Formats: sequence, C-alpha cells, structure tokens
Amino acid sequence: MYLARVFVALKKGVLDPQGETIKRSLASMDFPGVEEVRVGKVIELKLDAVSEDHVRTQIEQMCKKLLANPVIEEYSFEIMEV
Amino acid sequence: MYLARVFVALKKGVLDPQGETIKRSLASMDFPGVEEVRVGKVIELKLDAVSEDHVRTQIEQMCKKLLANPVIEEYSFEIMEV
Amino acid sequence: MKFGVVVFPGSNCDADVKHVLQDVVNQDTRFVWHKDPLPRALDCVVLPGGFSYGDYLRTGAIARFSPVMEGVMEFAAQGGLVLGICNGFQVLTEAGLLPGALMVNKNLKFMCKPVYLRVEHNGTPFTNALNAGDVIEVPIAHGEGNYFADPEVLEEIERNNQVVFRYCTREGVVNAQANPNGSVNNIAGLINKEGNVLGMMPHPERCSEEVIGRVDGIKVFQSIINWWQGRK
Amino acid sequence: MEPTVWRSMGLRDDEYLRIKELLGREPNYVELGIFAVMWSEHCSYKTSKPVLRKFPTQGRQVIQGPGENAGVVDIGDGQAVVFKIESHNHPSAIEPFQGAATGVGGIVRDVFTMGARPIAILDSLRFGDLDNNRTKYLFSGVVSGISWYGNCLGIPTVGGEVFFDKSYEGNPLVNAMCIGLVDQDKLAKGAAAGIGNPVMAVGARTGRDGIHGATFASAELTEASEESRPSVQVGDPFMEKLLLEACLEIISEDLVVGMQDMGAAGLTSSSSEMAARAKTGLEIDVSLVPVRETGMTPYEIMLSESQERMLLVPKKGTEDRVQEIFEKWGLKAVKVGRVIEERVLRIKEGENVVAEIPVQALVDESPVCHYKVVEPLDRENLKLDLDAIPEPADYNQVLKSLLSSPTIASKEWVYEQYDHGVGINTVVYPGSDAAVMRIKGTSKGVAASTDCNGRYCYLDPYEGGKIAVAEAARNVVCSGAVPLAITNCLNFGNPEKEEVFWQFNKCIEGMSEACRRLNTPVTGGNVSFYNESPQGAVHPTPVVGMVGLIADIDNRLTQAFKTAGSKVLLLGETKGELGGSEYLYYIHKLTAGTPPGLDLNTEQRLHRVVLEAAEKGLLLSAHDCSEGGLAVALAESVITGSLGVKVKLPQFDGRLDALLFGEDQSRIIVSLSEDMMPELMEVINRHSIPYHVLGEVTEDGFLVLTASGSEVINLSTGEITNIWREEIRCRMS
Ligand SMILES: Nc1ncnc2c1ncn2[C@@H]1O[C@H](COP(=O)(O)OP(=O)(O)O)[C@@H](O)[C@H]1O
Ligand SMILES: [Mg+2]
Repeated sequence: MYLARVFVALKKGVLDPQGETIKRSLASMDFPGVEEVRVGKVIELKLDAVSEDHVRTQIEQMCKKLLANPVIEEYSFEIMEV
Repeated sequence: MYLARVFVALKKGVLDPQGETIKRSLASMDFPGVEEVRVGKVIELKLDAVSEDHVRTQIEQMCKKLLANPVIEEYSFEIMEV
Repeated sequence: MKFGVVVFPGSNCDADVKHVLQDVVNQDTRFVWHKDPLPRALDCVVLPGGFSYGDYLRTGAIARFSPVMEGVMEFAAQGGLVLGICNGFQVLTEAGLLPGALMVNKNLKFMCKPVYLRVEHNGTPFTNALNAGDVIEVPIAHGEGNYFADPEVLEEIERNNQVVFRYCTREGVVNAQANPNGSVNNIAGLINKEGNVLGMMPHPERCSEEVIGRVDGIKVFQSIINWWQGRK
Repeated sequence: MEPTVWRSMGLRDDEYLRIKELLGREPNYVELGIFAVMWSEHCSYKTSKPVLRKFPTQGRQVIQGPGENAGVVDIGDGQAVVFKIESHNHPSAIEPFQGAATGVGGIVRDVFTMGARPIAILDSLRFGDLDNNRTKYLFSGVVSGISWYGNCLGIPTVGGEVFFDKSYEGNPLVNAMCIGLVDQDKLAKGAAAGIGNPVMAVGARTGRDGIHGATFASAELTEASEESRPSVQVGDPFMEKLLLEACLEIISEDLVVGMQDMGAAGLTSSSSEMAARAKTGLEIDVSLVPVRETGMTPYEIMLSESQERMLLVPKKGTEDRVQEIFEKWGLKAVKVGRVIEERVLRIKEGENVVAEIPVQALVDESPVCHYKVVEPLDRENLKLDLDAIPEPADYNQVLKSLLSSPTIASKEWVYEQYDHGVGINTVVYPGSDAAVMRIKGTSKGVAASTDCNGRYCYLDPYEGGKIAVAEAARNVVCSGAVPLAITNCLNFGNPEKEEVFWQFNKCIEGMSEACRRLNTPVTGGNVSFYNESPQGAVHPTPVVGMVGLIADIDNRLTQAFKTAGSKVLLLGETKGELGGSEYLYYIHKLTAGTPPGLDLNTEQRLHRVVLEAAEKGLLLSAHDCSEGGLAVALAESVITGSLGVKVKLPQFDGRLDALLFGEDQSRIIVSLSEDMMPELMEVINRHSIPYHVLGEVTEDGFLVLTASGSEVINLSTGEITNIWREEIRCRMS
C-alpha cells in the first residue's frame, strides 16, 4: 500500500484572495511580521499498487486530469510505502 | 525571513465529503486501487521574525486561534529559514 | 423591542433581516457595524447570513474576531437573545457560543431551495409561536451547512433538548432523504444550553411575507417579540 | 521597430502604419501595447461597429442607450433599471470556474459603476451535448463559478437558460447579465470630466494577470490557448462586495464625477474611454498605482486585467472623504493622476513620460473593417425532407424522451446552486418563463429573461434573430410584464469568414426589425467573435436579455397550472413547423429545415391580449410554447403545477409529430377559471388573435392529449415530473 501526498497551489503571480484575507486578519489580530500568505490543498491518497513507479505515473496522470488545473495551479507530490 | 507551512486536516472520524467525491471521480476515470482520499489545506506563511523559536510560538498561536478549528480539524507545521 | 443586525464585511442578508424586522413586524431595528462596539440598549442581536470575509479559510472563522463580537459574547453571557442565521450560525459555532461546526455540504454544492423543518420544541424564545412537531417550510441557501459535532457533544446536545429544528419530509419524518446537506441527526437549528442563543441554517427572513411566496418564517420573529413582551 | 513586435501584439501592418501617422512618429513599446488592446476587436468593435448601427436605440423609455457602461430605462416614480449582458466565453473554455466567476464580476461592476444597486443576475449558457466528460466538466465548473461569485456578492441569480448543441463543443458560451436599480437623480456616468479633478485607482491591487486578455478574446481558441496561462484571472467576490458597497456609498454622498470598471484592457481602456466621453485628457503616474508584484513595468501596469479594480474621478477636494469611505470597507483609494484639458492620455512613471497618445486616436480613430456580406450559396444540406423521417409509433415514449433532452429538462440542478432568494425581492423564482423582482416600497415589479435559439439562427439568421427578440419579449409577457428594452450578447465565429459575417449581419437585421416592432430598443450589449473550435464556428447565437415592467405585481403570472377545473386555451395559431426543432435534433439527430416563421404583427397582438388579460386579473397561468412545442409546454405547466390536464388538440391535417412538437412561434398557453372566459373572449376578439380551447386542468394527475378523437398521449404527472426534473441531476452525478 502506498500513501501519496499531492500538493496543489496557485501558480506564482496568480492572485490568492483567500491568502490575502487571512494575512489581513492575522495582522488585525496582532500577529505582526506576516508578509505573505498563500493557501493550497493537500490531497492524501491511499493506493494499492504494484510498484512505486506505477504509483508515480498514476498520480502524475491524476494531477493532470483531475486534481489540478494547469491554467492557474501547479502541483507536486511525494510518495511513501505504508 | 521564515517560511512556515501549516497543514490543516480533518480529524480522523470526521467525514470528508471532498475526499469522497474525488475518490469516486478517480474510480470513474479508471484509476483503480484508490482506497482512501482525504483533502486538507496547506497554509504557507512568510514571516519576518527574530528567531525560529519565536516563529514556532507565533504559528502555534495562529493555528489555535484562527487557522484550524479544533472541533473538526488538526494541524501540524514545519518551519524553515529562507 | 430593539434589534441590532450586525454587519460584517461580506454580510449580505443584513438588509433582508432588517426589512422584515422593521417593515413587517414593525420593530425598532438598526445595523451594527462590525468594528463598532455593540450598542447598550439592544434586546436582541441578529447575526445575518452572507459570506463574511468571503467565507475564506472557514465560514465564520474570521468574522468571529471582529471587534463587535466581544460585545456579542458579553451580551449572550448576560442572557441577551442572539439569533444567528446561516453565516450567523457559522460565526456562532466558530465563536464557541454554540457547540459543533458547520462543514461543506455533503454534495459539495451550494444549495438554494425550500426545505421542511420539524420544530423540536417550542419552549424557546425563538419558537414559542410554533408548536412542537409543527412542520414549517423555510428556504436554505448555503454551501456549508453540514452540521457536525463529536459523538459525546452530540449526545449532550440531544440530552439537553438543544436541537430546535430538524430537516424533515413534508409529513414531518426525519430521515436521510430529507437531509439536504449531511448534517448529523438532521440538525438545522440549535440553541445553547442556557436557551438564549439560537443558530439556524435556514432563512426565516426569506419566508416572512406573502408576496415572496412563503410565510412560515415570521413565526420565529413573532416568537422573539412574544417572549420579550411576556418578560416585561 | 521589427514587424514581429506589433504582429505579436495582434496588430496588422496597415494598422501599425496608421498608428505612426496618427502619432506623427514611431510609437514606443508601451504605446504600441496600448494601441494593440484598444484597437483589438474586443475593445474597438472594429468589425461589428458598422453593423451595430442598424439597431434601433431610441424610445421614450430609454434614459441611456449604448455607449455607457450599461443601458438605463425608465420605470417611473423617478426610478430606473440599469442592465447589461456580457460574454466570458474564452476564459470559461480553459478555466470554467474562474472564467465564469470573473464574467459575473465584470458585468456586476458595469452596473454598479452607474450608481445602481444590482438586484439580479441572469446567465445564458451554451455547451456541447451533455454526454461527454469534458462537457460535464465545463458545465459543472461554469455553474459553480457563477454560483460562487454571485452568491458571495449577495445578488440573486434569478434566471437564464442552458442550451446543449454539439456546435458548442469545445467552445461553450457563457453570458452573464446583471440588472440594477437606481434613483434617476443618482445615475453616475463613466466620464472623466472637470479639468483638474483627481483620478483614483480603487479596489484590488494590480498584478500581472491577463495581460493582453483583450487580444486573446479576439483570436480563435487553439490548443495552445490552454497553455497561455496568464490570460485567466482569479476572481475575488469578497473584494467585489466591498467595492460595490464603497462605490454606492460615495455615489450616495455625491462625491463622484465619473467612474468605470477596469475590465478588458484594464487601466488603458478605462482611462481612455472616460476621457473620450468627457472630451478631456488624463495624466496618470503608473508608479502610484498599487501593485501586488514587484518590478512591474509601465507596460504591464497599463495592460493588466487584474479583477475588482475601478478607475474613479471624484470631485476635487473630496479625496479625503473618498479615502475614508474606502478605508471603512477595508479598501484603498489611491490618487494616480488627474484630468487634463489637452485631449491626450499621458502616462508617466514618476517624472518620466512613458507614453502620450491623443485620446481620439485610441477611441475614435480605431480602424473599421468593412467586410463584404456574402450570402453562402450552398445551403442545400440544411434542407429538410420530412418524408424521410418516419412518424413515431409511440408518442408517449417520444414525449418522455424529449422531456429528458438536457435543453428541455428542468434546470433545477443549475439554479439550486444559485442563491435566487437573497435580497427578498424575487417574486417569480427560476422555473417559469421570466423571473420577476419586486421593487420594495412600490407595487411595481421588473421581469427579465434571456433567450436565443442558435439553431434557428444557424438555419436562418434573419428569422433566428427576430425570434430571439420575440421569444424574450414573449417570456416577459408571460409573467405579466410589458417588455421595455433589450441588451444583447452577440456570440459568433470568426468574422473574417464570409459565412460568419453574413450570419452576423442577418441576425442583427432580424433583431432590429423585431426590436422596432415590439418597441424594445437596444440599450447596449457585447460582441464576442472567434467562437470557434476545431469543428468550426459555433451556431450564431445573439442572446437577447429583455427587461419588462409590471405595474402591479399582484397581477404577475407563472407558467404553472393552478387549480383543477380551470380552462386551458392556446392563443396563437398552430401550423406544425418542425424545422430547427429540438424534436428533430434530439430524436432524429437532425439540424435542418427552416425555423418557424414569425409574424411580428401577430406577435404584438398576442402580447396585448395576454397583458390586458393579466392586468384585468383574468388569468391563472401563462406559458409560451418554445423548445419541444405544444406538448412540452403543456407538460411543463402540468409538472410545475403538480396537476393534470385533459386536452383536445387543434384540428390538424399534417403529421402528428409536427402538431405536438412543432415550435410554431407566437403561441401562449393560458389557464383561467371558467367564469372569466367571456371577458377573455372579448379581449381575444378585439385583437383578433386565433385561439383554440384545449381543455381543462384536472385533479387526477395525468397529461392526456387526444387528436381527432383518439388518445395520443397519456402519461402520469408523477412519471414525467421525475424524468424532467432528474435528468440533468442524474447525468451530473
Ligand atoms: N442557467 C440558468 N440560470 C438560472 N435559471 C435558469 C438557467 N437556465 C434555465 N433557468 C430557468 O429555468 C426556466 C426554464 O428555462 P428555459 O427552458 O430557458 O425557459 P424558456 O423556454 O421559457 O426560455 C426559466 O425560469 C429559467 O430562468
Ligand atoms: Mg418560455
């Protein structure tokens, strides 16, 4: 069994309104010094597969097809055996 | 300058409708073997602070007060100097 | 009776609640800006629906830290009536005034439609004009109304009779089919132990006038007025 | 300068020469970029301008016709309705959620810059056939995007349409319309008047998003567009909500001279258009514009299409108060320049002038393309041979199947995701012919509908254009409202193709005729060309957004049958025209024939009958026959009323499928209680409208249709309700 952790984030330069709003509210809650906040997703998948290589190509495909939209998002992932 | 990466995930035992939906879509898209999907958030913060220790207490506080809701979520984080 | 309707940045049912309170049930009603302190002389505070702070991070999570909320907590602690509708309910749970949390709807979609609610008991300031067991039709309009609480908390809520409204069928049957969003025990509205803070996902202000098609919601506002008059 | 530079910006060689001529020198890079976006099809309307002049734009009800941020019509009592429609097709094709969301954001800004509070949104959508995953992905993303943005703003989305046809495969159409309400004395304009007045940038900070988005919308979608990343922006409805409240507050305090959304071509188009309208000039220092990324060049700042920004010209001396109000809403208002007398757009970076262009050169001197209108010769393949189509054996089956066609099936799955009740003004909810909003404090209501059948326009662009207007008006009439005026969104393919340009011309001529006859002038609109996919151009789709007025909302109507025992009448004539019908498309996989004919005189008399009857309170329901014809219209009234109906179909010589599913125009089904019949007859006869008494609403919950004495359809309301209501939901889950 493998555990894959996929990180999906807005590309650099793409506005992150959520991050901006969190940043402002942290400032108003007296947390000084926060320069930037960006919010992304972590998608954890448990998969049954024959090999790590196979998982890797699977995940790559899932990201391209479903988990991220390359127009505004970028992704990365890590895989471990569990 | 420090970069803190906060991971917020639903607690075990809390149903994750988003994860469930992704799991179902993956199955219908012919990705077999996916046993479980859970979706969480990554909040990346860039902070100006005097020390890593200081950042640590700051982030701990932010998580407790704002970034996670202990009723349904748990959090963890990592900090690096950048 | 004096009502205050809190306006957070992103509130969008504030004017609707004010309209019903002021022009339909004829009560003295004012807006309270989230940065201002809560005015002293209020008899009831309403946290209206909407998308405070764009619903960013979690619904209600940021609004809960608005300056006005300190006053609202204090007001509630002293027994003042607080009604949270939709986003207002979410703010109340985030603030800890009500137990549990509201998560994304089971089908992940925003849902706007009338639903049936069973009135679980009428011994509250918000439901005395209704009867226990009544079925009322009230619209929902939310993406995150999926009520959740730990099993222990849930048991306590039920034991204390804190559930005020449950999603049900037109005939009053509480079942999975009648549950629009996945809420545990079909919970649509919940009161605190002390009985002065009510949170509900459905919008009573959207069904308080004949002309917009439904009128069951007005009973909630009339209950509040009854209760207050009875107390005087 | 190398030709590759201007060509890469989408300028033609002759355009470059013209720019040199206008400036009397070589443009620099920034100036060239400014010209490129201002002269793009999207901003300059260079292809469509000469054709758009054919639209009638005058009328007593019109307060503001085309040319401003949105149209304005009088609704009495010193009040006015502000409305406009706009497309976001190309962004939605590559990022459906954000593309559609930012489309809503843009049109809402156009309305509140006029000083109006937005009270309703409508969305008109077109997708390919709903049977492949890509279409489902687009459909689902677009609907969620609209839902997210509109709901967060607290503006109800009360109506619209969704049409599925393979011609839209790969190039969906996403048009959003917004309606606002304003007191006439609070109307604001997009003019930078008053020499010396400050110019302020308000709202979101400027990033590198969507640079050259306007030119992007002016080119065909290719596979490479998927990669042209920065062209799609992320919306921030929360920011927009704050902006909306702040802008309305400064207008109510009378601090504003003019303002405009920084939409397509951002700061460039907003500044030059505002100056052009006021016959002034503007001087802007880009180093003062708040940016969200470091190292942005003047070029990038001028061309950025970051969302949720406005350009504002307040009255001199009110800057502090303006800032105070924006700060209250957590926003910044920053002075970035001033209005000048010399009619130039002067862009500075600190003390350096980085661009200086005469305003007229950008706005009025933009090139005009006069393409020839050539009627395509070979349209043989569109001929319809009915004899080759077998008549169905089982009409119950066919009707059930048609009710499950996604174009006809209930759009509940869509509008349930839209908050259509916020504002508590909606008095006719989505699910009837037109939505109706009450105007609080009066007895009035505003009705609205969007309509267009692209298939008709493809088969006969002139008739199709006429029908789009007439159907929109008819829908509004079915709610009891008098049609007032239209806005339109003209979605077409590549106009450089002869056939497309011909379609464009013909559609506009047809629409114009209908607008003239129905007294619904055009108050504004939007043109979207280059809607092409690898399979070719989309069907010509001139979407009409109609608004109407009900004097007393107690007289409003819906399509649902109300009480058993009431009489059901069909107003209008049944000819059995099957050309271009949904029946042919969905059941027989055919797009052929000539669309149903439309006589505008008859149409107008039909409207009079329904409006007079509604005003006298004679009617219980009204529903027009559109896609699916008489049978589907009856089914819809039965389903939404949870009742039954027993109907004797009109005497008819032709084929039964033509009688049941033909989409003959100018037909409205009304129901009324029997004692109102004489009065209705009087109205009908006075306007000499053909009619047929269909039958009676029944309690038993069956749709029963008989033709020449024999039963042709007998279905239970329960069964057809399930089919009609669940089809889209099923396909989407
Ligand atoms: N995209 C949409 N958004 C909101 N409402 C919609 C949408 N599509 C359809 N509706 C609503 O569903 C009902 C039926 O639409 P439609 O079949 O287009 O009606 P008609 O044939 O009368 O034009 C209308 O009330 C319409 O407003
Ligand atoms: Mg209709």
